[in-house]
Amino acid sequence: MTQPLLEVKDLTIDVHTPRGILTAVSEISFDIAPGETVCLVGESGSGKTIASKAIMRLTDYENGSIAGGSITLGDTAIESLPQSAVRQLRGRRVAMIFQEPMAAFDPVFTIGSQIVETIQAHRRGKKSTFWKEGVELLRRVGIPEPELRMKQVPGELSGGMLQRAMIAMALSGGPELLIADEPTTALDVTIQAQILELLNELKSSLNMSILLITHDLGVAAQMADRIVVLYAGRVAEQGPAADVLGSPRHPYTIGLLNSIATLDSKRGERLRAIEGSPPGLAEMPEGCRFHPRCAFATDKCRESAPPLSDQGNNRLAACWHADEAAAVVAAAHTELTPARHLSPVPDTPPAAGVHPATSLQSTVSILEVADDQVDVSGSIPLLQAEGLKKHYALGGGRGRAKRNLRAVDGVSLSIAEGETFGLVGESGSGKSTLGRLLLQLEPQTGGRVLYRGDELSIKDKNHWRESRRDLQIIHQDPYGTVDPRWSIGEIIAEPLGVHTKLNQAQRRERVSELLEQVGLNASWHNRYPHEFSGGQRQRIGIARAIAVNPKFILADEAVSALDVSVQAQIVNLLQDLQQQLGLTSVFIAHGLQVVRHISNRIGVMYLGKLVETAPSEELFRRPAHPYTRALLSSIPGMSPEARESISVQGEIPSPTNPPSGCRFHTRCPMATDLCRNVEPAFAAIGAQHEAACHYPLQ
Amino acid sequence: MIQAIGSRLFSSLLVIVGSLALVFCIFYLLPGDPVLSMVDPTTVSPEVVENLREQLGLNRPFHERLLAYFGDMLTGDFGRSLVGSEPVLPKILHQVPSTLLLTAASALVAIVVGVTLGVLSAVRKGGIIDLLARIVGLFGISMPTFWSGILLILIFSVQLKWLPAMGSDGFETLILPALALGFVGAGSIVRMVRGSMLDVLNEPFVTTLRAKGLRERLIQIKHVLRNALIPAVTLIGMQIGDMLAGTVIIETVFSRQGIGRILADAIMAKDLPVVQGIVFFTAIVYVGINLLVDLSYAAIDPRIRRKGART
Amino acid sequence: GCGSSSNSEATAQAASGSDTATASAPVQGGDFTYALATSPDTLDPRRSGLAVSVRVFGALYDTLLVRNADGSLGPSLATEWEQSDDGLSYTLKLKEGVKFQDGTPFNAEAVKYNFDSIIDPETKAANALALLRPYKSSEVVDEYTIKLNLETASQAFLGNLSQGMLSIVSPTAAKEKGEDFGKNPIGTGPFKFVSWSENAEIKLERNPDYAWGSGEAKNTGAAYLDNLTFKIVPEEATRIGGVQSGQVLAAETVPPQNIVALESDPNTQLFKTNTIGLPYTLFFNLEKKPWDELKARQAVQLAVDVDTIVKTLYLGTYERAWSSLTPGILGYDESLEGKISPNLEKANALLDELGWVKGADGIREKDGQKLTLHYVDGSPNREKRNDIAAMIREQLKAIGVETEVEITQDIATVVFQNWDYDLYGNSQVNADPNALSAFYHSTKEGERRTLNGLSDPEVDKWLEEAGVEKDDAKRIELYKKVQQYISDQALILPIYVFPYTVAAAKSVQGLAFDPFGYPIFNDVYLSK
Amino acid sequence: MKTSAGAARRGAWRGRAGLAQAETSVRSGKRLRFASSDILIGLAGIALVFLVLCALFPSWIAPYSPTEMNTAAILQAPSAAHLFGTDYFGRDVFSLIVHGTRDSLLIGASSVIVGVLIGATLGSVAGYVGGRLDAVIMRVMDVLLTVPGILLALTIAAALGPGLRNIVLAIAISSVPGYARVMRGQIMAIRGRGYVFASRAIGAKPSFILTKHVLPNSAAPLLVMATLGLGSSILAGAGLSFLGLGVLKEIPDWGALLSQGRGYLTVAWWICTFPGLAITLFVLSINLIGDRWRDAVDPKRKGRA
Ligand SMILES: Nc1ncnc2c1ncn2[C@@H]1O[C@H](COP(=O)(O)OP(=O)(O)OP(=O)(O)O)[C@@H](O)[C@H]1O
Ligand SMILES: Nc1ncnc2c1ncn2[C@@H]1O[C@H](COP(=O)(O)OP(=O)(O)OP(=O)(O)O)[C@@H](O)[C@H]1O
Ligand SMILES: [Mg+2]
Ligand SMILES: [Mg+2]
Repeated sequence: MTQPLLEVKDLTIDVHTPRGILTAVSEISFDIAPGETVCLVGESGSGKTIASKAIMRLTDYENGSIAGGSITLGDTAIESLPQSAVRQLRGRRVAMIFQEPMAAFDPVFTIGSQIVETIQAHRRGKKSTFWKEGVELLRRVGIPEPELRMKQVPGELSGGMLQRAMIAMALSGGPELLIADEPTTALDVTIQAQILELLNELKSSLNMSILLITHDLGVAAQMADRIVVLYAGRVAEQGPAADVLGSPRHPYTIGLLNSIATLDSKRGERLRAIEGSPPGLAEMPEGCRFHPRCAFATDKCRESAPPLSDQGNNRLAACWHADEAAAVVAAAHTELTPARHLSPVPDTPPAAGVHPATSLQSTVSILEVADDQVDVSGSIPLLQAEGLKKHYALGGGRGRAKRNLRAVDGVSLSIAEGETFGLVGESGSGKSTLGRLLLQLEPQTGGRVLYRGDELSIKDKNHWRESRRDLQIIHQDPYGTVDPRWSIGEIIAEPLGVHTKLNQAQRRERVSELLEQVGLNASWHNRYPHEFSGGQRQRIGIARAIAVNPKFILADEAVSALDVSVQAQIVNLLQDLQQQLGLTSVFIAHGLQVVRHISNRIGVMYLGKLVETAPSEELFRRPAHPYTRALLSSIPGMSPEARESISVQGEIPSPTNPPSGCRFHTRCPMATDLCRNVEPAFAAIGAQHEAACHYPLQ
Repeated sequence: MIQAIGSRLFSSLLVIVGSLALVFCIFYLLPGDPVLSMVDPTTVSPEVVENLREQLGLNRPFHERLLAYFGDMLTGDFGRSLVGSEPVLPKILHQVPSTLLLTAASALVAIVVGVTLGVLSAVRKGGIIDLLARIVGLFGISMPTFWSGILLILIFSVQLKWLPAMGSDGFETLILPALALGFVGAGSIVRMVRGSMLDVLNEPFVTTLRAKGLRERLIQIKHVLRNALIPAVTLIGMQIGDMLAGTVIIETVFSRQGIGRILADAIMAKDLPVVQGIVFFTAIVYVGINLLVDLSYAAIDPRIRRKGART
Repeated sequence: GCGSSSNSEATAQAASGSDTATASAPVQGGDFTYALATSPDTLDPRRSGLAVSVRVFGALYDTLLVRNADGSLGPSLATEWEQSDDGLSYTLKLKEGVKFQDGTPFNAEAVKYNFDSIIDPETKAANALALLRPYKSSEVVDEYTIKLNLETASQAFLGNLSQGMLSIVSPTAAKEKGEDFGKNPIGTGPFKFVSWSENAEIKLERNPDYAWGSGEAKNTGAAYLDNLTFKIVPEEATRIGGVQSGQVLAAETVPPQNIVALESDPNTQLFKTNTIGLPYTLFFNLEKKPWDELKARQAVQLAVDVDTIVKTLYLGTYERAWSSLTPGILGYDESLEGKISPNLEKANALLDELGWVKGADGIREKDGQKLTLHYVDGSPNREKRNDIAAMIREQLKAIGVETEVEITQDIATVVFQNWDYDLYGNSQVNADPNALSAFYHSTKEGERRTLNGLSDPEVDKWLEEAGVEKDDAKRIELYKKVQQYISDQALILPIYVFPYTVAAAKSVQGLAFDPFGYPIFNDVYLSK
Repeated sequence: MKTSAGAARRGAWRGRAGLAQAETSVRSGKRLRFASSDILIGLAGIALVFLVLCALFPSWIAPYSPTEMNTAAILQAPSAAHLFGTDYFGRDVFSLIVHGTRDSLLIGASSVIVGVLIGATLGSVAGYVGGRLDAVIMRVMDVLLTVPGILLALTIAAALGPGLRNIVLAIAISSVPGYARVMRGQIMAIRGRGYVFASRAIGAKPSFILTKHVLPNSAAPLLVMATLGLGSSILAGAGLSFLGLGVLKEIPDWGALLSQGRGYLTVAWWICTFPGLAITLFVLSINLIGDRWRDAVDPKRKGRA
């Protein structure tokens, strides 16, 4: 092996908190060769960010300190350099880009001045030359009209554009190493695909090394040469990407891979989630930190921490039972098609009797799903939308002309009883608005909503209030949607108070029942939301939604804010509940795989319009609308061939001024004059398959 | 844009008219009348008093007086003082510069001291400097101004003989009162600036700036302070308003000219025209301060400046 | 005379000032700054209601007569005067060659204009009008002779012509400026008006033409000072601090505690002049029960230890008052001095007699009513008058009287409109004992009540007689009767005689005061 | 007047607050902990407890009667017999201060309570109902802000007669616009919170949402502001005393003591210095504790000193 560019050895980082000194990262080691992409993966809180910040000693500013180990860049020992010397490296030899591009720029300075100031920090020269350099950099990362963008402030650019600008700024010092901390997590899949492509292109043209941090194994699969898996501040496993993903040796890696719904996992099948949630810094378990969640755990695991040991083939893993785990995977793989890129693998050791409960659960995890096709024709649909429109008046302030933002612009839709309808589309396409309109949580501008054939309207107060009993919602944000001052018992009982006449004791009983139903301890009803993790809070939200036995549930990005392993748990829970309670639901998500996994039928939205609906499998197998196809090909981790089939450029236009004709024509590689001028009808192109395209793909 | 300015002017006007009407009503409802405080009641006979009332138009009914007042005002006539019988407008205008000067100087003290201490204390959070700066700030907001004013006089005028104790002519006479008054505002500003500096220091973009290799000082002053000033500007505006009101006491202590003192005297003498004149003036200053605050937002924060142009 | 009054202590300090004065001859030139505690309301004497204005009038204007230190009247703009036999008119000879600062000649027309305008309602004259009463009209006998006609005879009238509020203003300027004359005053005095910036300072400059001094000041010609500036400094500490730091050369109304301290300060000198007129007096409201009863009032009279109050609060710098008049005024009754001494036993006995019985809380009650005394005082704490109230409240507790002290800005309403008080304090600077009339003579329906609300025909008769009596001895007799009556009836509690105090830098020479306590600036010069 | 700019500002910052919330609880410790800041809070607490004791049981603490005028011992410097010396009546300054605590705290507390009640009600109505009513209420608040507080105080005192009650009212009324503004902003922010939306989606009635969700969650910042208001009310009271608007009570409050004693600063510094220190001590402690409280309530600032 060549001399690595960066070598991190036994790095331990302490953070100083009001509650004392905690160790956020313990003895992690990895290295990056020139021109190599290394991915740091792991769930939230596993120490990815802090480890990457330590490389530039940025932890010093955030109550962190390097308590042990070494960081060597080329032949500079960074861990012992004085800050002034580290500053010379920052931005020049090592640059960094961040997750939320909007938050990573100073909001009050122009993009240009922020780029110029970066160059000025390391080079002497005329400001005007630097400015020109900045323009070139913006052009280099694919920003249209760079001269104009230089003069704009961050608030005037879209997220994707800002991330490009951030990359441009990072490139300005000509760094050898680019650290990218979840650079695409906040972006849409289509934009994510563009950014990842850009990074790959830059890496090969500039021979940069990249340390990419992500929790998305799909991204890692697509980008990484090597992968380092972190769990609770320790390295669980590392090795070449294909090997780690293809034949994981650490039970945690296996669990992660199982947790994600992939394109070819069986629809409706339970995801094999890792039970429990990652430990907090203050409550690290003894021994192997993964043991409480590990099916392979033995007393040895509970007592002593496994060292990161050589597993051959350039691979390292920290597990006493790596061989057993690998064997299980290998056994499973032989039964599966090798073409799979990311594949779920069994997580249960063959040795029976270790965890009877877990293994039992896993083996019966395939639910008896009714036939894919829910019959829509015969009976009255549960919920129907007819030509729904929602226009928000913008800039209605003094002295400025009012404009309409067409959030939803003529959507007709019907959802049959028992059906799960998935809704996908880029951010801003109007999914949430449509959801709110279906539930009549706000008045529509046009069209109407029918519930069991009756018109439902927010204006008819009494009927509306009664209807809340049947129509419920699970919110995206598990933190913001529970009142922090209410105990969870009160939170869950809130709908009971509104819709039932239960007395105190009955309510209490019902709450206990619900808590158990969503997998929480029934005795916790007196606790407050802040005592719960995100996943647990989402369970509380679910319990509240099902408290009065609704007929219909809207789940708006109900799992998007959660960690992969927890996400899998919640998806499972939702599926279980749907089965048990016979719920009809609309499931909004931006993770296409999850939607596919859970829905019978999927609708694709673009700029306020439904562009395609089809049964799940059908949609994924034969997407008819170019936009659908583009979305599908943007999914990271897809084989490269699939990805290249269609890729959309640019970003979603403003809904205040949607393009004429087919709204997608501005980004559609197949657009014709017809598309530009005539809006295509939303027409059936197969059984239960409709699309709004002049040239539907077959 | 023009429409925006127009409606803003309109609402300001509304506030000014509202305050004048309020003052008028309060005075109307007050027991007693100014005439009694204009003469020595032990020696002056009731007819004289009646006569004075007649002369001053105090006998007319409420609506007539109100209409007459606003009518006169439209023509630029603010009436005459009941006590000295001189025209109100020149009387007030004569005093305004001194009060404005004091307010401005105090604001300067408050902003310079407050922002400096706030920044120091935020960037040295947890250290001795932080502690000292905060305590200094707290003392600012916990000492009555007349007390700190007298202390300043005793120390700097009587003992050290460095600065004059009174008067409103020249720069030297401005120093002590501006210190006494500005110190109070500084106290609040320290807290605000410190708090919002700390908030901004927690913002992710600060990490970006560090990752770019910028000097810490540059980050703190150019980026963090500028962002931290955005919420602080409102408070500073309000503080300036409070300082304007605080001149009532400080002008008395330091025996300065100014509308604060006139106001106090005029209220005691129930000299309505003068009080109204002053309220009119303070209302304009408040409106002006609000305007300044908004302008400084725009100066600090381009997001506001460009809002009109954005989609 | 040199103006330092015959009143005891003032001389001590002031004299030390004049010692140096004799040592060096007056120096021409210099700027004198004099800090006033409050601001004049207007510089038009006809319309002013404040004593502080009069301090400035002295420099700007002259009066027709002056009051000498011994209480007699002396010539000023009027050189001779004569009363008609019926007492209904006076004929005054006026000084010739006097010019107003705007060049207008001073003559009988000018005097006539002045007095007529005071009684003209248009002028809105207040205190001046009260002083001029019972003036009816004037006749210009010749250029320098004027005859003043009165409605009724008045012995006080002539004396009032020496009061600053009846200073003579320039008719030309007064007519021309109208309401604005108060801000552009023109008189015949030794100083000319320069500017007035409100609440800050009033600037005067030397009137070089001045040559008609009354003799009140030794220097009858133009003033030694080039400029005279009055600064308005309401805050005590600042005012005194101003003298100590040298920012002003003199400051009036020195608080007692500072007098004590300044007396030992080598860099300052202290002037003190007791004023004459009515001392600071607390008046019982005779219309309020139970204070309409003599015994109740006497009980209070016996319970209040004025000596202690005055000594404690004024630290020996103020004299206590004994009578309804101050010493030094015509007719003052010395026999009242020391007549009353605190006697709690007797006071308690008196209240017992009236049937007021002490309750559990130590407060007396009768018929379910508590014995309360509603004590009203103005704000701010001028001359520590609020503190007097506090001490009296404490002292009256001992005889079971509960004192409710009300301190209010709005004396005009509470006292003079609603008459809602049991005890209220007032004082007046005046040179003539006739001042008693305004306080103790009964009033008719529609007229303003007096503070006591006294209505005793006997007192009325004495006051009326004394008002027109030409024989001073008889007048004295009558006023003594009135004073004794007031004391015996326990109508009032006289508290202190107000000394006008001024702290000045050592360089200030020749500063003197008239019997009213108003400063005389014409002799002032600044030693190098 | 400033609403448009204000809204923009708030909007710009709000986006991030949610994200920050989850993390800050752990993330914002201190690099260099300065323990004395905690000692300071402790001292402030002790001081407050002591002052409250003084207010409740003054005669237990004060060695002399506050009204007793020992005219034989006036203007005595601090000594063992008179810890803080005596005033010009011969009263014991320490006992005066101890006994004056009750009224001082009362002025502070009652004016804050009145101000908060009125301000919070107006602010809530304005914020919750919005629209025209909001505009009207806020314009009226602007008018109140524009009319100088002293004018209000003087006129209230003049109209209602002097007395503690009116001083309190005067201070309370001039503090109303501040409270109203904060409450309005708070209500408008809370109204947009997820849990309010969630409650609405459940079908809860607006009145229920207002009383159970919006008001309780809006209250915290107002309460913190009110604590800080305690101190400024006492200062305002002192200012009114200075202007001669105070009340002459048997037992003066600190502001009155300070203002009465200020003329003696050069000859008997103790008369007004100690009441001044008492005010400073109280305001200082209340602010220290209020700040700490605010940090505790404000999720953005949790764990920060
Ligand atoms: N400055 C700090 N003070 C206290 N704790 C911290 C600090 N920085 C990080 N931590 C804690 O250290 C742990 C690791 O944090 P880190 O941000 O590195 O996680 P991450 O893997 O990047 O997670 P995410 O996916 O959420 O970004 C977390 O538990 C975090 O709360
Ligand atoms: N209350 C509102 N007022 C004005 N505009 C709104 C409002 N709610 C949504 N919009 C706008 O309507 C459009 C659609 O928003 P919506 O939230 O429905 O999109 P979405 O598909 O759910 O996006 P995301 O994936 O980001 O949640 C967006 O441009 C959004 O800015
Ligand atoms: Mg992270
Ligand atoms: Mg959405």
